[in-house]
Amino acid sequence: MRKKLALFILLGWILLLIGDRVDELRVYQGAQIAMYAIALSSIVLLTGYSGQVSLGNGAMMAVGGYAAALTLNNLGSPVWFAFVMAVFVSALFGAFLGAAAARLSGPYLAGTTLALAVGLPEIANQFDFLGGVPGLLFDVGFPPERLGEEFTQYKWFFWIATFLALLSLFITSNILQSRYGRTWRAIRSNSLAAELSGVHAGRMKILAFTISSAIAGLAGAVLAMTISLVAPGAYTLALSFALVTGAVLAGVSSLPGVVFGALILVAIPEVADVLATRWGGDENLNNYLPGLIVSVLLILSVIFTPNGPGEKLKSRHHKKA
Amino acid sequence: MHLMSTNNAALRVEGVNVSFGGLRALNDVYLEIGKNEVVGLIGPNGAGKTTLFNAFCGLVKPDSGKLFLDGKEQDFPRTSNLVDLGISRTLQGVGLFGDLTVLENVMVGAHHLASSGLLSAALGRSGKDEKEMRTKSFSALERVYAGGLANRRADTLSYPDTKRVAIARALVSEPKILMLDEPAGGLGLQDIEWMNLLIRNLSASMSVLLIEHHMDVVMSVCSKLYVLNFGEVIASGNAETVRRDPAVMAAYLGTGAK
Amino acid sequence: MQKLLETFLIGLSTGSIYALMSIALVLVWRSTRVVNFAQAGQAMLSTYIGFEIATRTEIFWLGLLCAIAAGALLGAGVDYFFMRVLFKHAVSGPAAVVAPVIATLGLLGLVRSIVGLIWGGEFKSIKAPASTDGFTIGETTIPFSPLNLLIIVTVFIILIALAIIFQRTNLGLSLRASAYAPEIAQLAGIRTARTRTIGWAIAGGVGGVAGMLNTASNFLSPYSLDLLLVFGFIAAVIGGLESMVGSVVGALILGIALTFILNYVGTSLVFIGGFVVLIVVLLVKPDGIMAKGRARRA
Amino acid sequence: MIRKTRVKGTWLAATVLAVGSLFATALPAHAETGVSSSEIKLGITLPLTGAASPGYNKVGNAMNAYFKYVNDNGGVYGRKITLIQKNDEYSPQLSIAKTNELILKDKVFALVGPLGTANYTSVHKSVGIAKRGVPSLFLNTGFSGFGNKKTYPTSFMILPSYAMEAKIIAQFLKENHAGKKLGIVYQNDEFGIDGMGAFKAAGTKFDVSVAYTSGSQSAATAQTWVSQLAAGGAQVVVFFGVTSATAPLLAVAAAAKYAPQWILGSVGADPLTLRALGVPLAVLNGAQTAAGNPSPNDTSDEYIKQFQEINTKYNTGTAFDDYVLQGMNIGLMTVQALRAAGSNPTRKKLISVMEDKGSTFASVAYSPLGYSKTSNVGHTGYYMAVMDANGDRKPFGGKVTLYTTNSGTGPVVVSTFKRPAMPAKGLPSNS
Repeated sequence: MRKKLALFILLGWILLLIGDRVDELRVYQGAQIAMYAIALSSIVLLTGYSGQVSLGNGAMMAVGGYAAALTLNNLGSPVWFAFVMAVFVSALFGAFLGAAAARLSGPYLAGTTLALAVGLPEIANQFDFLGGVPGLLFDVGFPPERLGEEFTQYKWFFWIATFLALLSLFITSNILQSRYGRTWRAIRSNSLAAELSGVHAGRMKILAFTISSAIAGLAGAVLAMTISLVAPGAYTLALSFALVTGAVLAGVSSLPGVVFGALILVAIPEVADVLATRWGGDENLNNYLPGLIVSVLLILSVIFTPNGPGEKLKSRHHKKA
Repeated sequence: MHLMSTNNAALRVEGVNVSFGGLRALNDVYLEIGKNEVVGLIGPNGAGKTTLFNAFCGLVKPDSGKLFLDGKEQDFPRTSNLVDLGISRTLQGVGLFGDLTVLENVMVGAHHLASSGLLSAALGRSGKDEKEMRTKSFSALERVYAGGLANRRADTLSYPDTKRVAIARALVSEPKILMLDEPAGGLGLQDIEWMNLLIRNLSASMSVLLIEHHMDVVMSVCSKLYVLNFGEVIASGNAETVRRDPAVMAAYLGTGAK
Repeated sequence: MQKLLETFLIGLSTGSIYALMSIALVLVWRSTRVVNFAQAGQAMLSTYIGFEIATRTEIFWLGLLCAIAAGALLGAGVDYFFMRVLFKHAVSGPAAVVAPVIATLGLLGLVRSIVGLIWGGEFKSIKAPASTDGFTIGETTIPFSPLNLLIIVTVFIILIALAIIFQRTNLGLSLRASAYAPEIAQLAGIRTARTRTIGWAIAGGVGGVAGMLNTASNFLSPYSLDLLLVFGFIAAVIGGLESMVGSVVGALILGIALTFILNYVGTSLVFIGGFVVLIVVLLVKPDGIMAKGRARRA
Repeated sequence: MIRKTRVKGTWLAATVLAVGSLFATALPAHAETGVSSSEIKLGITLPLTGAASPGYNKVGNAMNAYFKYVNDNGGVYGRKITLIQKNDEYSPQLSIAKTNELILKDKVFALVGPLGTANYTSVHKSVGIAKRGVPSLFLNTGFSGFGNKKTYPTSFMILPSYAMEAKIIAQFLKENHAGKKLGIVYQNDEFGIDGMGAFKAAGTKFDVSVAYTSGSQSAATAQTWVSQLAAGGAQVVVFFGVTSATAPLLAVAAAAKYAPQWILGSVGADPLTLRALGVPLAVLNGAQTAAGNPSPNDTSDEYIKQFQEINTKYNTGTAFDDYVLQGMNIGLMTVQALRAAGSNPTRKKLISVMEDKGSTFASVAYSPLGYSKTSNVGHTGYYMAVMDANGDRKPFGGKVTLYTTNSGTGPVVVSTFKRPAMPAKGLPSNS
């Protein structure tokens, strides 16, 4: 455990160094990668470990984002408390959702969460205190002055996002490696046998939903921070789909993979942009090439390495052994 | 012809009735297992043996019936509470967790032994607990002579090996009553021999209830047999008594036979 | 009273379009055990093709026929070239549960991107095959129009046609048999794989109709059928996911319920309204309104 | 266990490598962002696709057409103008992402004509437009809040504010539709609320008011608007929303034979776009609307004539409508600002010339421009117009009566302002 902690601290330090040496766009993208990494880990925990398919993690993120913004704006609390509330409120939300979800399986759960992803952000349009379409501001403020004049807002976002990502990945990885992670995998594999081994499958599934939602809520607050607002438009169905895609590309059950998945999610639009420009910069090409690349990657990986590229590697090792 | 019931029997049920949509699967079934006793449950296919197991395990809800553990009356347990009551059960289809290692499989069985909660797990403070579970699980594997399999993925095991691991997983919770669903089913002669030995050894520290079709196994390890047919206990007693029972003969050779 | 009536009628018309989408989903689910999220994509591509034909020839019904044909071909193609490959590869491991869902999502994205590349993202509209002027009852004109009526009638005809196929033909028998007991059907000499592909084709054609009718009263864009998919799915779940009759009833209930929410509560609650209806049904009648006591555990 | 660690190691290495390579492509910064010896890079975010896109998606291309025309005629001090358009689908979140790209990646010199109220509010805050000192010229939105020079020191409006428009329409209602039952349909965000506030201040009372959520507009929702309006017996209906909402509103109302006097806000009233969305032009006949620019069909206007020529040559195949006109005009004003900033333009210089000389720029709209050291307000007035059966816009009462006002409590007055003449051939010379 000590070793792992040291590894995470080292990783954080390296990221800080990188953050100092690249331009602002990359720093901003770094913050986005961190945000996606958190969001993807919530799917890894829920789907990859406890075997519950959710297409609605975008909605859970929305809960976290709104909780954070409302806390910060209405209570005038310190920023860190807004993040804590994001985690707490979305965990609560996840517990409720999980209680309903524990009774559902497979397609029912997928569809229910899909409906949630479509419906939930729209609630913001109904209630004035949620700010409607323009949303609510979520302003974590400027970096402390002692960090210097050169220290930009985006670098500040990057620091916060990276710190939260490392923290949440550390905690998530601990949980997944503990008996909880093992139990979830057991339930996913054979829930009857797990129950006979004394596992409360229903309770454990709800717990998975709760934790996953808490993590997603944190990601939602980080997303809100990077764009300084929460709005229905920030938590769309497209976001939920992107997360599922990222999780599959990362290998649904691989926690280290989430960083890779997050990187891909941020990199694909970049790559598409370069390609689109090279192929003539047609407007439609610009708009739809990223989607095309993502879909093709998704389909290929589901067909050829459904459990992620990591899994393929692993099984190859096993065959050798 | 109820047997004399001893008050301190490890497990006793009376008057268990189960029906599925009007179809009676178990009818007024009774059964008793003494401490450190090996009891066999036999009968033709479809007689209701597994249904009875399921009723013990909360997978099927009996319409009526009484359950006594150590002489104390209990509600029929929920599946996930079985282990807490000191009952472990293996499944007919083995039911290992395919993509977990053998050791992890057994550790799931030790789940309820852990004392540390989510918070300490999250902070990486459950190491001691884990170590303890690992040690216990390993010794459970050793008990079924499967220590060498510990790091294999469960879905790479041979069939006889999966049976051992399944039993190890059931053992790790240190049950007072072990319920085995066809432990010898699908095994070769050598493995059956080994299974007999194992069951006898186990009975030194717990009561064992088993469903089995292999008469060799049943006759050599069970001190008492119950015979089910069409959901009713048609005979019970030691192997010899049961073997001579005309009702049993009829059930196996006559109309009830498959 | 008048508002009540018009809300009901428009709900009926909306619901009947949901019914088509939900039937398409149920057909695929029964034959393949996959909730086909790509159904929206297939319907969209078919509708774009129908749109091209309808715009060029100025004959809506020709466009509709082409959309049906395109949808059927597409459906069969997806099953034959995509799902078969998928099931050959993705069978075990932690992703086995999610693989089909995600594959169809990927397919949805793929079709969407292709449509976007070809037609762009602009809103298209088809000249409606019937007047959108509302009917006049006595003094007042209600928003319920001949087009709405035509939609209801068209869907009704298609439902009857499907009912005849399923109840009265050998093909229908094979379809039903393969859905309920594939092994036995196979033993009985039914070519289950081919039957399944036919099921996909029918679903595709029905989806094409849904897309065309939806577009007749609305715009068409690469995203315009997403909601139809979500509502179609909810309708299917209300019906129990297995039953075609159930899904139609579910769709009509949903269509009417949502129109009432729209007219009496507020526009932004429509989306969450669908979710609430779904949750209520799942809690009260977890196996759908047509269930006969089967447990909803996969 | 060992095996597992090795796999993890591979992952980690791959990730670090990938992160590294992504970051390694970073570019060094140069002197004035977006300006090289041969090029000035400008950027715009606007909805090219999606629910709100009809009409607006033409603005960028129209600007581009005008810039190409200028480039072919020597550019600005020898520099070509490049306009980078980014599609934000009218979603604030995407606007932020795309504006970030424009500023951080494409490194544009300035933003021109960014579109959408909610979008720009979020963008300004999130991207830190003011803090970065990025000039943001000719916002394509009339939200009066953007007129706050303190909050938006580097942003400049061009459209009269929605508040001004509402005040002018309120005056018009008082003068021409007194005593009738009034209804209003408005977009429920800053856009519509801005207008509603001004109506309230002007004392206009609506008997029926219908708010719709941006993005929710469709034939189905329009049916509910119409039932509410008809049920309330509204005889005059003001519409304050986007074109993609005007279209279903008019179509559904016509279908239901509900025909009040329509008064369409300037934003959602372009006849060509409405026709493209399936509204029969006849429905528009007699609709009244607030307008700032002459009708795009009025070739007797020197601006319109010149812009139409440019459109034919550089924007081939695109019908010349209000949006194209608006885009061209922004192009024209942008070039004037760039020229005024001199041969070595900097962001600071651009902002200061906007403040000093902006109010004298030539623009197609009839009303005066309000730029100064203390104001970033653009045009300040509207005239009322009526649509004919061809969707053409004719001044109400036969001739243009220009009303001017401000976004606050100022009165609505009839103005005699005479707009500057168009630069020769539409090419600004030194100013």
